[in-house]
Amino acid sequence: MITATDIEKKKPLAGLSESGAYQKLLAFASLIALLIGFSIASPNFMQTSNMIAILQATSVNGVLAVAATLVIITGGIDLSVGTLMTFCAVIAGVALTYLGMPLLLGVAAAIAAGALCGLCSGTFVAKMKIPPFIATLGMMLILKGLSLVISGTRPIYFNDTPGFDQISRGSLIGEVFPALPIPNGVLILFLVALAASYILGRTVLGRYTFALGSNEEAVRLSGVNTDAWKMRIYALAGGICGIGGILIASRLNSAQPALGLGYELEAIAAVVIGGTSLSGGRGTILGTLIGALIMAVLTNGLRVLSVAQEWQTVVTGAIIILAVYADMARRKKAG
Amino acid sequence: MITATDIEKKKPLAGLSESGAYQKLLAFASLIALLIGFSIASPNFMQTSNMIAILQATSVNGVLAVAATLVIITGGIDLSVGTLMTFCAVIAGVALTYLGMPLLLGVAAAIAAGALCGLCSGTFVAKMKIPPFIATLGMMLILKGLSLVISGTRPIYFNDTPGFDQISRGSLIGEVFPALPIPNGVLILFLVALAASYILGRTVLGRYTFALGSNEEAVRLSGVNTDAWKMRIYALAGGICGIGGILIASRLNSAQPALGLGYELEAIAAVVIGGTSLSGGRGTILGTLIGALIMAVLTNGLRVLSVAQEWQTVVTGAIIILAVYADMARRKKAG
Amino acid sequence: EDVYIPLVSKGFQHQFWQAVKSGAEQAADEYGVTITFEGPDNETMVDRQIDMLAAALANNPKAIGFAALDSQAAIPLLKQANDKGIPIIAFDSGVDSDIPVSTATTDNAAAAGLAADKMAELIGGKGKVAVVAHDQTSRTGIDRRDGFVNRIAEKYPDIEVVTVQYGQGDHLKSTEVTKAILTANPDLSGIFGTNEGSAIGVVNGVQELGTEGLVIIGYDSGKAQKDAIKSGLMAGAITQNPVGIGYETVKAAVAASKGEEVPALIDTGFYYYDASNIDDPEIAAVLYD
Amino acid sequence: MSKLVDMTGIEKYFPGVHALKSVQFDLVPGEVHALMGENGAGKSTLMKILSGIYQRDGGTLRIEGQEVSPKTPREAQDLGVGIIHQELSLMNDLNVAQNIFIGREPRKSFGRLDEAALNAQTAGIFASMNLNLDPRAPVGSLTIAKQQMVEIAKALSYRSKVLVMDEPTAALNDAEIAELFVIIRRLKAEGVGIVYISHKMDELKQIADRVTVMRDGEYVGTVDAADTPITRIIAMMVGREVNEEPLDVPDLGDAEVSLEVSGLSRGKEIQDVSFSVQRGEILGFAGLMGAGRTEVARAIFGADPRDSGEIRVHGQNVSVKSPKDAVRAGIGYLSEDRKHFGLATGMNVRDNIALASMDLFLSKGGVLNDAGMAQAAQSYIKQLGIRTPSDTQEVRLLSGGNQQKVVIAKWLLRDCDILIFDEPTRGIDVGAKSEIYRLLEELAGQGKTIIVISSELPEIMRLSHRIAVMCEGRLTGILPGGKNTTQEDIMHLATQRAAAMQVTGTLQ
Ligand SMILES: Nc1ncnc2c1ncn2[C@@H]1O[C@H](COP(=O)(O)OP(=O)(O)OP(=O)(O)O)[C@@H](O)[C@H]1O
Ligand SMILES: Nc1ncnc2c1ncn2[C@@H]1O[C@H](COP(=O)(O)OP(=O)(O)OP(=O)(O)O)[C@@H](O)[C@H]1O
Ligand SMILES: [Mg+2]
Ligand SMILES: [Mg+2]
Repeated sequence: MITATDIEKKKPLAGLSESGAYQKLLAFASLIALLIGFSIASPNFMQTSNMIAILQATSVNGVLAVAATLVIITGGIDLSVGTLMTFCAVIAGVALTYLGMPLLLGVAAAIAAGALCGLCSGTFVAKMKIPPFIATLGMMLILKGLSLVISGTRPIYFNDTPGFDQISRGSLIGEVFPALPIPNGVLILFLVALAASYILGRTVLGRYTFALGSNEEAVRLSGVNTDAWKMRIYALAGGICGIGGILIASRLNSAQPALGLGYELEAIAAVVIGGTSLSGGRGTILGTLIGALIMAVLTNGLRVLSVAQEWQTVVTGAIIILAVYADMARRKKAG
Repeated sequence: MITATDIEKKKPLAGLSESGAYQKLLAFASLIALLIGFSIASPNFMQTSNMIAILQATSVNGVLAVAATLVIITGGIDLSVGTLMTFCAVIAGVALTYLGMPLLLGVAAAIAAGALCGLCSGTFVAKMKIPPFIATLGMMLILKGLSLVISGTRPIYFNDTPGFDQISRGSLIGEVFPALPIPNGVLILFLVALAASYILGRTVLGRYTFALGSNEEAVRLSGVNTDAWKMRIYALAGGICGIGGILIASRLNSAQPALGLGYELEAIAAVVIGGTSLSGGRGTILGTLIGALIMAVLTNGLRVLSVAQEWQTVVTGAIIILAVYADMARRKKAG
Repeated sequence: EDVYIPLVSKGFQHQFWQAVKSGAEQAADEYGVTITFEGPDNETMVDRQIDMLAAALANNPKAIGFAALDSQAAIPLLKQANDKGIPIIAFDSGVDSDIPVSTATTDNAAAAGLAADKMAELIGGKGKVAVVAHDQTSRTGIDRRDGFVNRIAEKYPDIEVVTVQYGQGDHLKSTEVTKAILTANPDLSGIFGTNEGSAIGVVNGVQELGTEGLVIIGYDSGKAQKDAIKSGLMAGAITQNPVGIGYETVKAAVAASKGEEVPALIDTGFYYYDASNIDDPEIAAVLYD
Repeated sequence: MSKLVDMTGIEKYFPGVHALKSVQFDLVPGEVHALMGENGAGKSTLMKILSGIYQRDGGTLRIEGQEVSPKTPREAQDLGVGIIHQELSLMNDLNVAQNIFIGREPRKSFGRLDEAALNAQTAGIFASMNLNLDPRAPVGSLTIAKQQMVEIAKALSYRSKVLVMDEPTAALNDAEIAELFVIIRRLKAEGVGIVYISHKMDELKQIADRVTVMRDGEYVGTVDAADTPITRIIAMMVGREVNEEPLDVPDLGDAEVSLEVSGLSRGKEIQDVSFSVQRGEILGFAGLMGAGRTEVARAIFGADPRDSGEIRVHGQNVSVKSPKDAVRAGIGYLSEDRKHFGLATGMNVRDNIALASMDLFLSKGGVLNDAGMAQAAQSYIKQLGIRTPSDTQEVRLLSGGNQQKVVIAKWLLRDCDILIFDEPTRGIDVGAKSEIYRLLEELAGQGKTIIVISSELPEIMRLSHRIAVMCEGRLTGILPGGKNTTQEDIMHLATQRAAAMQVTGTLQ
């Protein structure tokens, strides 16, 4: 009676290809279609330098979207990713420029600050039972204000920290393969995505992330300390936002304390376009990356085409809807 | 054996007091606490003119929050309320100023445009099965762009439409009771809230709004055309945003085409602070009104206290979290 | 008695507004008055600014400084202030009304025109240029864009403005916008960035793409922009006198609150600065970090 | 007599599952036609095709002679087919009356609701069902049994010609089942055709006219209920004989007391409950619906807070504040409501089985040993006969009974010393049921402590070494297991209400 088919078949990294490589390949199709469309429309689009520019443009939003994916899979939502990123950038600025810490320590401080703030959100959600929307909306405002307070409402420059701007702008890959000067920021995004994928697919933390989003009460009644795990997931997401803060600070070679509002919607949009369900329990990092790329290609392509700003917005909105619709329709067909 | 106890007892307006007057009274407590706190902190706070300023500030956000409440109770979310409001304001501007329509016709056109856009979102969600977050995010962008396109990226002024600014600024109440010059905008908010409450509590549409959010599949299995009803609810919400558009246009005596981004989060925050669950199935209009008032009182009070702007943001975030926490704790105690 | 003067501005977090604020605080110290300085998150939030004005009125101020996002929208409240005998000082851009007793402002259109002249001069009177603007609908955004574009159209027939794109004054977005513009127009000769965030974004984008020989003209100051000018990345920039605007506004407000006569228009001026004159005392005084 | 429903050659495929293989089924007016089969045999799927929820992939469906293909539940309703679903499908935020009349609310002009008529009509239906329930009670606050009654009331309100009941009695107690049978007989007399799905074999003789048996998605045969012995029907279902061994109460002597509960109280639901269980013992908990058995179990497990009471495990006082503490102390609890409290339905079988035992599969740095999890899952799939295409199938796609087995597997894997099973065989077929009985006895034999809560008296009597009986939150007595205790003894204790309670009467 038992059908022990493919016990031996290794399950691939769940985070990356949970719901079947096939489907992800299909989600990929919207991205390819956009790339082809823009290439035809403008000869300037398909240049190496522009492709790298698109990847570079994906890096910050991609990292934030990865953070948001984790929280969304638990069935929550994180509106604070954008201002938390800024807050961490400011912390890095304070640590490196004002306190003169060594580079690595300053970076670590920023990431730790991110994880700590994530832990706060997680505590609000898990222990105080505040709906994630409100908890992270509150955090978004608090962090926005604190960034201004701590920085004295002025940008903090990293001129005294040589090499800081190389974190995002330098290119280790380019040093090895000069033809492919992919900036480190992009490399970091992929490393973060790989790590998050691994955590989601292969570790207890990841398994509980999905389980919490699927049925939190059932998990609790299985003797799991759901509150503690949820807090860990939010802290992890916060730490990833900290990496995002480092990336943006390094790219701008300064911590801009007023930035970050509105980034949360873009990040969440990337997550949802990537096929992660806002009701929790399912989602993939690969999908999120594709979602972030779709957004970046769209924005870049329309700008390269010099479409009037107001029409850029209209077209972006329409294509987001269409991309998700196409994905839905294909999934339905795929069963 | 049947105990048909007080079947005859009239149920109060469900939308307004669904989950018990007691609980709502408790949610009210945060608002009162804020009012008392600010009155003690600043003698200037409790002036009639300031109270009216607070109400006036609530009117637009309140109307949008009412619209968002309807959609949220179905288990959806509406990110387009802000830009839809602007779009409707622009439509009113085009109708009244450019086409020279009579006042009432122009107002009707704006509301109809809102309902139509709501219907579009509803169609995306119900028929094309696009997640509400994406469908309304797309609409938000489309409408933002279209507002700029239609208006030629310029404000449209209503100087040729005498009386238009009185829709929001005038005071019918003030004419009757000169001591209470409550602006019409506030009156309209209350009328909209009453109507929405009635619809939620007493009509089929309202019943299905709750039912859809509670268990859509069960409703469908009961033979209800869930898609059609969902589209109607989104259309209704859109129409209400249209009213919001008239209110803001009249208040500014102009249609400002770039306005509206960021308003959606404030509206949704008011809804959630008011106790409506983002997972759908439960919520009240009264709660939303209280939520919107809490936000307005908070913003105004901190300004009157001359708190530094960066700290205003921090305190607002903290108080939003605290207000919802207090509400949660009280509810838990109330059982 | 405590003299309270609220300033309701168009923005808050941007360095330009922070410089206005510091000028205002300087004057407040000198004249011994209390001020508050507030502005919405971005320049589209017309109604939020009105709410701020309403809250300011509640505190019974002696005078109000006001930088209107939209003059018309504010008129009822301005009337209310007028009825209460509270003088209004407009700053940054004027208010279309005779209520303000004084206006401390820069002519943004003329300043952007100067940027166009400098651009034309530096690229040799011909070629393609682009504009990275900060806002499509706000008064400052429109004036600077149109001031630049119109001057080019009027005076330099061989120069073409190939595109105007918007980065919301967000450094990162402006960077991406710049890169897209350069991708689409590899033969570009110059870019004008209409505020600090836009200008820095242009510099960033050019740096990241490694484009050379491009003339960048910026607007406002700030440390990054000053560094870019000193290092030659940026040819030069227009600066207004934000500190002066803030200072003059409060000064006029204090005078008006005492019933003294104030000038109807206080032109705080604008300057073009580049590596050659950036350290001149006259210029250095109006720059901020 | 003309046939109401005639299904022939019905085929249905799901990804990876051939759920129905040329199945036939027919129904005449005024009969109760029982549909029997093991978990996952395809009963629910067949009925979902009849009621327009699924579309068939092959075969013909005739209703009153007309070939039809209902595409939506609405179309099926219009054809006269009503269904009570196996899984509750109610709107928890709405009240009882609103649920029953969803889609058919009495209206006034302009889409206004006539709430008074709605409540009155609902009260009428309840009266005809002899059911005591407030039409305005929110459904989410009702017990599962009450919710099931609401589902039944809803189906009745359609006045269908064909009424499908998919395990309507799974959550009901004997008294309620008796009431339901009265209703069914009345409907029968009115000429309604009823399809009746149940795993409770004793109900067949009471109510069914004909029995159709399915196995593995195939049609096995249709027999007359009155003349066919139950054993033969069971043999048709499982393809072999199932022998019920009688209960053999072991003498535990002075075996260690592994769980001792004293003075457990919480509000009105639990009032001063004390008992103890020995190592190797199976303690049954009997009582009427709402007696508070589930509440006691949840309180012991730390799922709900308690006002007072001590819990001692192996003589040690343990502080159980959350399920985590309970599991750490070696207590496992299998909830009666698998959908809400037992399963992460969006996850696969493997993860669900491992959910309570992740620490067994941990290697360095929190990395999971997926191969180990797969192996464990596979072994339980085999041991419990869970019907699933693979251990990576999502649990929500399994049949109800197989879902229940997944929950059981979860707790078996956890290997707790003390296991509380709340309605462990709800929705489980006879074959699997006796497997589970054997399993529980085996576990007890291995020295585990077992508490079984069940609303089926035969099950309690079949399993329990001792029987604890509850009534309205109080433990009214503990009876010895075995032949000497009769159903009457249990019912006597189960209805021993406190004096004060008898006066107030109506409990809701
Ligand atoms: N939507 C679906 N997708 C995939 N497989 C399904 C789906 N629905 C049912 N199945 C499978 O079809 C088979 C028949 O399921 P069905 O629910 O009809 O069984 P059942 O006879 O009602 O069992 P039970 O007594 O446990 O309720 C099972 O193997 C089940 O896993
Ligand atoms: N979710 C709930 N909300 C409100 N009251 C509840 C809820 N669940 C149970 N109750 C009430 O608690 C009491 C005990 O119910 P419990 O479920 O423990 O009984 P039980 O003996 O396990 O019966 P059952 O056979 O229904 O499982 C009853 O009065 C019941 O109505
Ligand atoms: Mg079934
Ligand atoms: Mg129970």
